[in-house]
Amino acid sequence: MKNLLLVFVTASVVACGGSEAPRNVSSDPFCQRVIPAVDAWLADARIAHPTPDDDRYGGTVVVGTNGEIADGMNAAVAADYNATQHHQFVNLMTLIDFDDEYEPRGYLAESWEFAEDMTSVTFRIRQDVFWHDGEQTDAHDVAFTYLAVTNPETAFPNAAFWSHYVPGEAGVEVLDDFTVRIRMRPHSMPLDPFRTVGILPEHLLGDVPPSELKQHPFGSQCPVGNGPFVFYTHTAQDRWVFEANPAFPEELGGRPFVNRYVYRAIPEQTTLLAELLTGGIDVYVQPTPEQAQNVLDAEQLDLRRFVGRSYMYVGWNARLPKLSDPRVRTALGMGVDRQSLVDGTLGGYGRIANSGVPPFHFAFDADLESPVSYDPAGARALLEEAGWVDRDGDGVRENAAGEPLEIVLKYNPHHLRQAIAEVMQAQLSEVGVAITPQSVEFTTLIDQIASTRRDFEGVVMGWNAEFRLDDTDLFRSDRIDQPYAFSGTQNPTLDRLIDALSTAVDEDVSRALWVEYQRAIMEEQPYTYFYFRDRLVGVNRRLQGVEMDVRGEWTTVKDWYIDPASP
Amino acid sequence: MSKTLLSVSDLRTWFHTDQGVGRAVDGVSFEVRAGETLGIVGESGCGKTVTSLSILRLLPEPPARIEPGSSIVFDGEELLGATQERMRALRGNEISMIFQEPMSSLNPVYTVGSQITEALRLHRKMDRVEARTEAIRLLGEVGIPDADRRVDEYPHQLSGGMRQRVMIAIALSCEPRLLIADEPTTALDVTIQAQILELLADLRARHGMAVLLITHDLGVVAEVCDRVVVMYAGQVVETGTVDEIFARPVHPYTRGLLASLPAVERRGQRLESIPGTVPNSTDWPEGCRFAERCSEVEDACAVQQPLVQLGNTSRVARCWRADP
Amino acid sequence: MTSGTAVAPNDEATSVTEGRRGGDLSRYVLRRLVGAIPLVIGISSIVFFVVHLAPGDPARLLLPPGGGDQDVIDQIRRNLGLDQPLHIQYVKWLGSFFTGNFGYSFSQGAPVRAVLANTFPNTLLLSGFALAVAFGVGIVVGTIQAVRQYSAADSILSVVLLFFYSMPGFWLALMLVLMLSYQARNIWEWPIWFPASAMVSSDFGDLSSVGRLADRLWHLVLPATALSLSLAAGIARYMRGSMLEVIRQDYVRTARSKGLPERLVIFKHALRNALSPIITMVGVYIPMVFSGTVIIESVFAWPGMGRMIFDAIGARDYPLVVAGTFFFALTVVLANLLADVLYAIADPRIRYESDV
Amino acid sequence: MSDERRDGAAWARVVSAVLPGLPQLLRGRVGSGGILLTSWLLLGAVFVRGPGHVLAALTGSWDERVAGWTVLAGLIAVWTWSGVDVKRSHEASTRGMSQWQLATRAFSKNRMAVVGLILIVLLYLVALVTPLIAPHHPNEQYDLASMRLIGLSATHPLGTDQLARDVLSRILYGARISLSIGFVAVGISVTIGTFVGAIAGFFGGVVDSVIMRFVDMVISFPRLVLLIAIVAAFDRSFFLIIIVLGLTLWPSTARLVRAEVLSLREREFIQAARALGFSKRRILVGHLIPNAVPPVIVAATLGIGNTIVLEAGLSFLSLGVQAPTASWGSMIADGRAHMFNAWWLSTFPGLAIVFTVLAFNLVGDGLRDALDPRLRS
Repeated sequence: MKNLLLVFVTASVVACGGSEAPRNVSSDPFCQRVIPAVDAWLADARIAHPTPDDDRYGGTVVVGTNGEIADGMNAAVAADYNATQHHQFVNLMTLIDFDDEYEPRGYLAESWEFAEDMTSVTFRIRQDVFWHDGEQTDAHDVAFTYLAVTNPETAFPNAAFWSHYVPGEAGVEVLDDFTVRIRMRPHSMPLDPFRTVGILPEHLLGDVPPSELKQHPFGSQCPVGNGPFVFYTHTAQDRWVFEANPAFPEELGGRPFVNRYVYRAIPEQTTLLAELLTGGIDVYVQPTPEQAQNVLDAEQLDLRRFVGRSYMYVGWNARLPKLSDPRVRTALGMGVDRQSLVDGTLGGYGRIANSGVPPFHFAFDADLESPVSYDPAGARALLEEAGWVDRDGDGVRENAAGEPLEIVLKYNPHHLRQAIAEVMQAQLSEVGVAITPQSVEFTTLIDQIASTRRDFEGVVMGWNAEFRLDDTDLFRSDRIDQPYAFSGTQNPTLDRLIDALSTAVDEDVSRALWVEYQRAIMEEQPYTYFYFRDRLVGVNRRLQGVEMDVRGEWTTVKDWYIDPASP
Repeated sequence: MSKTLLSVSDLRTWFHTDQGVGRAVDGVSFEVRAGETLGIVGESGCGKTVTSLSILRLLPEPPARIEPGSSIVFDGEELLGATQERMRALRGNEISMIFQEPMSSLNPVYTVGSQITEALRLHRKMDRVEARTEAIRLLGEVGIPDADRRVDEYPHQLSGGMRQRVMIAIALSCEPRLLIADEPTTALDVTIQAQILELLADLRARHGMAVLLITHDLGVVAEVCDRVVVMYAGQVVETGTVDEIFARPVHPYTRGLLASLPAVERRGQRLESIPGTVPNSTDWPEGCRFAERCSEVEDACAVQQPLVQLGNTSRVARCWRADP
Repeated sequence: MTSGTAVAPNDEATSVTEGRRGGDLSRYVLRRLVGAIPLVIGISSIVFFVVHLAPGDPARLLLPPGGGDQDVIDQIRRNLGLDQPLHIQYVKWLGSFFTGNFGYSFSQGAPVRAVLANTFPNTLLLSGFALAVAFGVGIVVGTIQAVRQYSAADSILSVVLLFFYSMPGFWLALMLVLMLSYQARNIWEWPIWFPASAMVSSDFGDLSSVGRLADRLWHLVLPATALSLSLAAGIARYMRGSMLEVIRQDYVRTARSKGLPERLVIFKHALRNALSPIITMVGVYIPMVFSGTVIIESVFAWPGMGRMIFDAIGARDYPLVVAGTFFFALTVVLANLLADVLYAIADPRIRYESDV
Repeated sequence: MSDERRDGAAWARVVSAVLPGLPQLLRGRVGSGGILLTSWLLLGAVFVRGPGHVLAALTGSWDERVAGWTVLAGLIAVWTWSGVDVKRSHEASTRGMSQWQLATRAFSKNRMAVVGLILIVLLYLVALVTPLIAPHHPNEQYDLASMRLIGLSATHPLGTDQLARDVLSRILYGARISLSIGFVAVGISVTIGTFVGAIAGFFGGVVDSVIMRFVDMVISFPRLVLLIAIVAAFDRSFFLIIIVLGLTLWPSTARLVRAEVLSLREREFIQAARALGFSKRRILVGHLIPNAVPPVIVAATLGIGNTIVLEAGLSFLSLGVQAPTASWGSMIADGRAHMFNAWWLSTFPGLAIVFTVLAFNLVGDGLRDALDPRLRS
């Protein structure tokens, strides 16, 4: 029996070991057609564009994170952070990108031009970009992508992106093979979607009905991009492997330095750190604040830190009578020492948030006085004022009707969210509020808070802020029944400001409105904002040319190279 | 008189457990002569099986221990000092053994043939083919029909009697000089019992080996043995030829055993039985060990009795009333 | 005593020929397989409904935080066929099942069949290896313990194996990473250390075929150790018990009385008998190993099915969950069948009368 | 009775009055002596350290009452038991031993098992008196900025955790959670398993096949799917975890009991009961189930250990007990992020699990050897 098993195991090890490089080639007819084409083109391109004689070229770089790239390279259906980063900087190309001052500059688009009245923008497409199967990238691809993402049947996840653009055929016009015009209503930061959404190949996806795009093998089985890296293979929950694109335009930096770029999904953070420390991976995206110290302590490693886009908050269900009073919500915020959480659980790698406007945003106002600085006495006073007094001496306040101020605080299992819930419970008990933390599995939690049942009192959540901020879905009164209007507050001032902000084209006008908006939010306190967490990245020093900032970890991936002096 | 093949003297096999020392065999002496059949009789718990296992040193040590001073001499060789290797060379070769339970004495996962050839290949260095031929021959010799088919069968495919025949075939395979048969027929039907006994007697005659037959059944003894050793509570209480023992039992225990034997001439009478049970081996009574159950007990029985030779015969008995 | 060697009466007819056993075997296997169909379909169906009835909407998860409104969610539901009533979805699922299609995994963005084809072999490799190691270690240790019952070796082996058995699997796994990967390489600078994750190195493609085999085995060491250490204690315990029972059997004494060396007595006569009940434990251990893979595959980033199903449940990726559990259940059933067949081969007394 | 023996008895009684268990220990009875002596020392230390505390606890919160009464009742029980035991053991003579006495004797021969048993008794005592011995409140958060992840120190003997709570106190309180989860969940599953198995084995036929097919299905069923679905569908609570664990462990007990009942059914005493015309229920409940108890006890003892480990696994998958309540499993799971820089977070609760489960397994193995005549040497 033992022998039998051993034979089986050895046989399977050998069988797997005997193949070429570990490469999953999907049996889907689409992939069967596309992958040989890519291979052939890549072989030709390598001959046509020999690697420059420079010892910075070559080698493999491995990036480890704790998540998969959900939905892969299909920019029409995938919108999570890691996926978007790979669309922007690895496999696909966006029309524009940001320079290191966060100003737009051309990428796939050579240049662009706004109409006088800001109702359209016209892009000139580069003529030296090719899909990895040899087809040239042109204006038709841009138009196709625009049609796909604005078609409701596609169900492009970030629908708010396009709320100011004219959807469908009426919104896009191909002027010539390399010129395309897109129509819109005047609004702030109109280029922003074109920085994020990668352009897709029309010649491969043009025939796919929009509602079937999501299920198309293009996304995670055999994507064909036009960016600096060519897709090689993807093993679900394990790794994506990309190879350098030798034909990437010289003007944009040419061929990436590394031969091969590997993205690895490693769910356990301790394992990630061990891999970084033992050289199994070169880059560890988002070590925990405590692990940052290990990275700093290791001489072969370097810790990168930049302002993060995501903020953590506790959303209060203001539909409930006991949480409908802004004074109560304010007092809940005042009763918690948020700075101690930043110093403690974030190890100082973060900063207190007072609204959803991130520190890198042009309208961020660091001097704004928040009414919710830590002040237990003030919190007690505010609660008394709102009619919550401990009437029976059990340490928990009651209202006039004798209902105690008990709040169930839900969170999904994650150490930082759990910490917020536990700290709130401990600290708010000091001001007479009984918080009961309750861990709920993420999918169930989303269902409870985002469905119209709104089955929660308080919830610990995080949002990812984009460069172009738009809180319409969160706070605008008419969106109160939409999924993400968790707190359900209705505030005319906020409504007015949200409307004005989304259409304010001028930055100075916009900045003033944002300041006003941040004040209004602080007053309304639909959320108790906690903090913006810094993004931390552990990088092996053998890897050079790594620049990371709020644009993302992968911003300069094509410029990374392995130090020729390293062993 | 033929020469002595096996001589056991003052054999003491004790079990050292937490509950105390069990003196299962406590000073047993007897001898087996070449070619004869010696019976050892006694109730269960009297130490006869332990005696037989002690000869081949098959008892697990610990807890069992053969105490210093004991001696087992086989064909002039002291077995108690022999190495394990030497013992293995003897087992199954010079001395072989068959056991009480034919149902469980054969390994259920190997064919009958392979269990026979094992000893042949080990001791007689036969090759596979020779051993198989010999195994088939042996099966025929012990009276198994269709031997060339049966040789490939598993023990569970055979009946109890057949299995005991296979055990005998295994025991015979290397032409041993001494065969120890520990209650070989107890677990079998009466009709089969007789066949097996007949077979044993016949084989002994043909191969000229000595047989040490362990049994609780005096009837069996009467049928096949030349001489008898009667054991009680770890000790020998009486020895003699079959005729002597049956004609003139000396020890009250032997008499008790005989009285419990059904006999044609006593038809209609109640069978007698010896009252009580064998005492616990950790706690032998002081004095005569049979005293508690003896119908003829007297004060003198409180003192330990030595074995006494009866007249100038080879008979011995352990009772003070045995008149020399 | 005249003709004692006369042929014994054939007092019991118990012989069953080999030919009939062979025929029995295939019929038995067939009957078991047919019997397993409702079991496996039943399990999958229950899983189908359980997962569907659990709260949560997969469509919502496909939206990024901050964006999206109800229309988009509804559209995603339509695109994925989640808007249909449950019984229709069930019938569709059954249909796709019988065509071997298994549907589309929306959390992995690939057909379920492709996802399973990529992950299931990895899980089989890991669990097969771990089982082999666990049974190897367990059988050897259990035998030693039984032969030396109540000795110091018996106690020490018990405590050592139980120590690992008592460690929560993920903690043991992380400790292995910490000790045999990080500490061994960076702190103690041992010549041998093991990678903390993955199935192959990133330069796997450049290795020779011997190098590739070595690389795979090198990556197998930690996860297989973590998985098997916790199983070995149980197997050793059963093996010890089974062996203790067997070495008290008469046929072991018979073997000794033949003059066989102790080595043969234990490893030929006793071991084979003691092994039979251990073989049937394969059936018990395979579900345990599969449960273990959920945790072990997460810690070691092993791209297998245990971790995949766990994530799929979180994502309410119904087709993947159901198909995944179907294959797990099927493997368990087949393993049980295999165990029974092996048992029957190991022990000639077993005939295929009832499904034991 | 000889003088020497009488002197011995008097001496033993004096010693027993001061240090119950010591006389037994000196006479080589490691099991009862060890349990009595260590319990006496533990509870005595708790009492001596703060008699006022103990007495105050008697009227305190529910938790404290349990702790206080455990100390007092425990001390009295240990003292009396030891006294009575010493007296009786000097009077008693060897009589015939029942099956249970034989088993007890076989068990106490197994030193490892006895050590395991002492450990388990101590663990349960510690869990009961935790409010009197924990140096801090388990959920008390000290200053987050300066007091978190502090290593071993005098005020925090096992350090502090990521929210500046005392690890030792959390381990002590966690013992209550982990031990009760193990105990109650196994209790549930053993009860269900015993009845299902007994019914299947006793009635046989269609009943048996239907039940056993169902058991087969539950065993082949991916337990995790069920766990996650249940945990997702209901609000997380201590009782939910217990029920979930209890409901998933019963099938193996059912198989065990069925096999046992099947073999018992054919035994003489059951046949006799049948012949006497006892009702089926009476045979099942009065004769079959009690005789199937020994293997079930072994399985239950081993099961408690398994359940504690399983709970830890659930915690790793974020399906464990609700924070801030500490269980050993959740402490390791929460502490694993700090393995590289605060080793004490996961190591100490981990060792607590290892030693507890080890103890249960040693006792289980000891019981198995003691209760199964086939394994006794």
